[in-house]
Amino acid sequence: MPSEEPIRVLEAKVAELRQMVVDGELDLKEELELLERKLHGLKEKRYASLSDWDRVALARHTDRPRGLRLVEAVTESFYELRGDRAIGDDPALRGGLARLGGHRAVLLFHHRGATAEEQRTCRSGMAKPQGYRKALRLMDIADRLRLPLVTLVDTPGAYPGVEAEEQNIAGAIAACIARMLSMRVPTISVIHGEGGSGGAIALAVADRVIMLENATYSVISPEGAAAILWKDAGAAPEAAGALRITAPRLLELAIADEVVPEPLGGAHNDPAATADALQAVIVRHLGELHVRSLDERMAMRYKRYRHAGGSRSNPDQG
Amino acid sequence: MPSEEPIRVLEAKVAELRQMVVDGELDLKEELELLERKLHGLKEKRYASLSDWDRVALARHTDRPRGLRLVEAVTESFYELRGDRAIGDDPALRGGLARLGGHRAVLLFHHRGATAEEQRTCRSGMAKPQGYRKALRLMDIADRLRLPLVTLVDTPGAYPGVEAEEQNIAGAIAACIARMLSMRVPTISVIHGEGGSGGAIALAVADRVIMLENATYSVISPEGAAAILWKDAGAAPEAAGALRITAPRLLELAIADEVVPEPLGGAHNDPAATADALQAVIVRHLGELHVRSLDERMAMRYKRYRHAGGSRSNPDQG
Amino acid sequence: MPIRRDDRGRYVEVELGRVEESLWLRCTECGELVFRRKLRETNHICPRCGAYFFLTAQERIASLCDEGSFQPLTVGHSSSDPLGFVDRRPYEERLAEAQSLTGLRDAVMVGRARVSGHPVMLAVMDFRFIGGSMGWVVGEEIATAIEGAAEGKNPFVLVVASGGARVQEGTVSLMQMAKTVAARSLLAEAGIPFIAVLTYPSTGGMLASVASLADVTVAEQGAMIGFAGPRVIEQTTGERLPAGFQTAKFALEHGIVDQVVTREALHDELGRVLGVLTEGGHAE
Amino acid sequence: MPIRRDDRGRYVEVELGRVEESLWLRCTECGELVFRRKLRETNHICPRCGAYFFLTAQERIASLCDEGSFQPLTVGHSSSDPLGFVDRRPYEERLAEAQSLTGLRDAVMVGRARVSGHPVMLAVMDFRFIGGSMGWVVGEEIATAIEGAAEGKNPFVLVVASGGARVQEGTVSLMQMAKTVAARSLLAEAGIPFIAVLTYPSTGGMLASVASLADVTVAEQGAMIGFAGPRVIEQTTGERLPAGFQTAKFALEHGIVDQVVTREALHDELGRVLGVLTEGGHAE
Ligand SMILES: [Zn+2]
Ligand SMILES: [Zn+2]
Repeated sequence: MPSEEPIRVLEAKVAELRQMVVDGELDLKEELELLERKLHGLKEKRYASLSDWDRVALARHTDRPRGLRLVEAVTESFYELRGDRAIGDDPALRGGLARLGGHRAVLLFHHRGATAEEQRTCRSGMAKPQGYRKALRLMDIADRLRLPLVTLVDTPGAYPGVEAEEQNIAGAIAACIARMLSMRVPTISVIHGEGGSGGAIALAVADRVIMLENATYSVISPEGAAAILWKDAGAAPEAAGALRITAPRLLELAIADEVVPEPLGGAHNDPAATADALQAVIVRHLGELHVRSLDERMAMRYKRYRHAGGSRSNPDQG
Repeated sequence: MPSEEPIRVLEAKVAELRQMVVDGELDLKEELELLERKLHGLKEKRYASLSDWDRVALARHTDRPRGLRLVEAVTESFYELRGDRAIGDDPALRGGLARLGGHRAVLLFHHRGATAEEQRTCRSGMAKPQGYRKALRLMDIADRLRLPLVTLVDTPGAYPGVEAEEQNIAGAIAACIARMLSMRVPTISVIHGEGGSGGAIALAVADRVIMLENATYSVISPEGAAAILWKDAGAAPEAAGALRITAPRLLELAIADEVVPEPLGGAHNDPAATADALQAVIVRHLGELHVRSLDERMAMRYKRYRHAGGSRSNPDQG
Repeated sequence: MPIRRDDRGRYVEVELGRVEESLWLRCTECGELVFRRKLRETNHICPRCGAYFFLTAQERIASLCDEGSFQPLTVGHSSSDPLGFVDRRPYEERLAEAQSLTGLRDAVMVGRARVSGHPVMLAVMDFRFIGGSMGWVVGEEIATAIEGAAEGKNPFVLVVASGGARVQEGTVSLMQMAKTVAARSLLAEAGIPFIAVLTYPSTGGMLASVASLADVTVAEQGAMIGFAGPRVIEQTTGERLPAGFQTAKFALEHGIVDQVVTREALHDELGRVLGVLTEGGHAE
Repeated sequence: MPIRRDDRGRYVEVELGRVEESLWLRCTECGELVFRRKLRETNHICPRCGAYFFLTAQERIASLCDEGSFQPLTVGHSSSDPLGFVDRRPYEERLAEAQSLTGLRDAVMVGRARVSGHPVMLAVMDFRFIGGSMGWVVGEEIATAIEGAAEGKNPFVLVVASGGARVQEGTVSLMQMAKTVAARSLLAEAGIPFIAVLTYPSTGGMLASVASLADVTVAEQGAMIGFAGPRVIEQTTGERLPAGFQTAKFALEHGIVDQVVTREALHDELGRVLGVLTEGGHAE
């Protein structure tokens, strides 16, 4: 996001100045306050008018809170469960038992990796069939132990590889979608980074779909759409707008139920506040879902996805 | 079974004689009738007093009707389903949709292979994890489509191999046992050859367990028990008796519900009659199970396996 | 409509417009110019080299169903453009063009039919219609067909010819994966069989949803079956694709489909499945 | 009771009788003679090389449970010989010998206990008792413990140390696989957690039944986890076994267990699992 540059420069200058004041070198309090107000104003102006393409950049920001780090911030305790009991364990799609705002839950989340080495083994959050089959196992555990299921979605997409095809990645994703629809416990999906296509929806067919303000959820990356439809890689920003993949747009389309505002400038500017806000929203929705009966929740979920994308008139019904 | 030899010799002689009579070379009708009666008597005497070890040999007899050939004889039509949707397809454990005495059913069976080449690819009926996971998939189909499940068991055991361990063969077998216990449709298992240990019980936890007269069902092969407990490979016949692995013994122990008599000398002497008898017994049990309610069947099955092996007094209850 | 793989695993299309105008089609496998009428007789298999050309929905229905038995469902959704999408051209234009090319409202035809005498509910996709991609209309029509199958107690047969999700409908198209899978649960609840026929191509979001959840899955010889496109795999992973990757045989060997059958055998194959599943006898 | 793998993947046992009489144990890994009392302090880990010696059921209970919290269930089945089995010696003699050696009725101890303050139902197997094999009594006691866990709404913790089925009970021992799995369904119905701890060894019919069906599966370092014994695999298939075959790490890498922990950490690990699963908060 190059347009953040002037803000970053001013921020650095203000920080320098603040240090001078602290160190007692200069009495510049008034000037400092003025500058800080100006900076805040600049930020508000800048971030109030984020383009869809800006949000794509924020969703992919390297410092954005994600994966295990986000899980640790959102939960009081987390016990990881590993393996699909058939092929192996996928570090790109993880999960376990968690306590979250006092609630017990089963958690599933994509993990892109914090270090370069980890990003390689996690394939930047592109999960393999064993990841999705581990997810199926944990969904069974959630239903068996009557624990609500919370998923944190952040993936460029499922892993496209020869072995993944051999092990039927498509079937594993389809099975996850079917299993999420048949869950008997309350289910909440939080799309907080990139919600990339089939790899994302496999974990996002829930009673409530919550998005962080600068998260995206899309059938294809803007770059992919630009290449295929515009035949021009440079059209990615335009594609990002046309595809309506950002949280505010998806709220309008009723694909997201709620958008959680991010700290000024994006979640990476205040990961702790982001985690707190996320936890509060999850807990609120869990509370709302807990008071509903099983039948009511199952019927609502069925109806929601049976009519996903809205209903339309049949102008030429035959 | 070496003690079949004299019978085989006499059989051959009688056949020669019969041919001479047919060809009109000699008028030996009376002598022939006499000999045939003698042969039948010999057989009856021989097979009426089969030892457990004799039955082990019959269960393993190379000409015994098994696998796909048996399925084709028992069913009116069979449509094979393949693959576990994750790793591959196991030719050693097969299954599909079938019609059997007018009943629709899902069928599962071990297949050892008819030719030497097929026996190699089928590992003589020792199934791999993908075989048991295909079985799980077909059990789901049976429940979904309300088709009773019929399994035909004939395996030396699950395949012991490095890859099988890597792919969690133990977990796959455990999952089959659990799934068979949770089936909502009527389930019938027919142990018709060797019922070898975990590889067999994975498909044999049913409402009704039927055994062919000369089939075996055992936690270990007699040879294995001889080696481990007797420290003497020659003790296998003794072990076969001590382990009580034959159909009549398992009927006494209430592990089998019914023993289907075989043609004189074993199933291989009349595969068609064997198949007819098997089909009739399966159809009768299906009929008996169909009139019972779901709850009744589930409760009966639970009780049966919860108390498997009988109840015993607690002489020293504390 | 010849479309075949080249030796790098990519696909070659012959321009539809010109082909439509022509009396002949050029086989991209062997180069033979084949008389159109002849192709219809051979079920759109090249008479020289045996290559499979994909079928239009209408051709597929003619090839699979008992003659004259297909009765379209009067679902009639059309022209769904939930995003008001425009790339180099408005999506509405592309839709209109595809409709005029195919004579279809969208990439699927649904209706009741008989196959070897067995009544079924049928949904047949058409690759000509924006790559057989699944947008709102396709999702809705498949879901409606499934509902009809569950109500009428007829087996549901889905013939897949789809490149995946309809990109021009953005995340709405993604939701159709959930929609069709949700509808599929009605069949399970009612104990109604679901048979999928995977043809060229069965990929992306279509394969990663309802198409992978059938009770019986038959692949047509010549099918392409996979989640990610060969080019995406090569570009993302740098892996070399093995020979026969994502073919019907590959899917069978990896336990992904139950059977592979030739186009000529498909009608009888479905008859066999339906026969063992539905004809007479005692169901529980 | 030192028991370790040699480099061919086989197992070496030191004669139990002599070891019992001795003040010292010889570590089969490093040859060190270790004072018995010292071993108890180190949780039966060789103080020189870190090798794990297996624990008796009593030692395991002392190591895992809050002090003095273990209350045995009064199940009290003993001396089950359903076949009247005799090989070179009567099975009854072997049973009596194992009972006298171990002070146990059979190869499992079941009871209520507390782990890090959490009440649990516990079943702990003992490898000394005919290889920790599962016959009628073991099956019955595990099933009874599970019933108690479901009734009392306590998590069920199963510590596996078993070579598999009890051969001397023939097909009756095979039935215990079905029995324990049947009982396991009660936990699922009641929403009660099931935690399995796999130690040395967790093999054969025990692993192929209830032991593979836990919600959470923790492997102790030094565990052996597998269906078939290494010798059987080599003899049947002619395959060479890879390094580290059937170790806890192998099981973790192949997705078969959730975690691998040291013996020292096991008590706290169970406390963590039980804490996240059961303490306070809202359950549905
Ligand atoms: Zn050609
Ligand atoms: Zn040592």
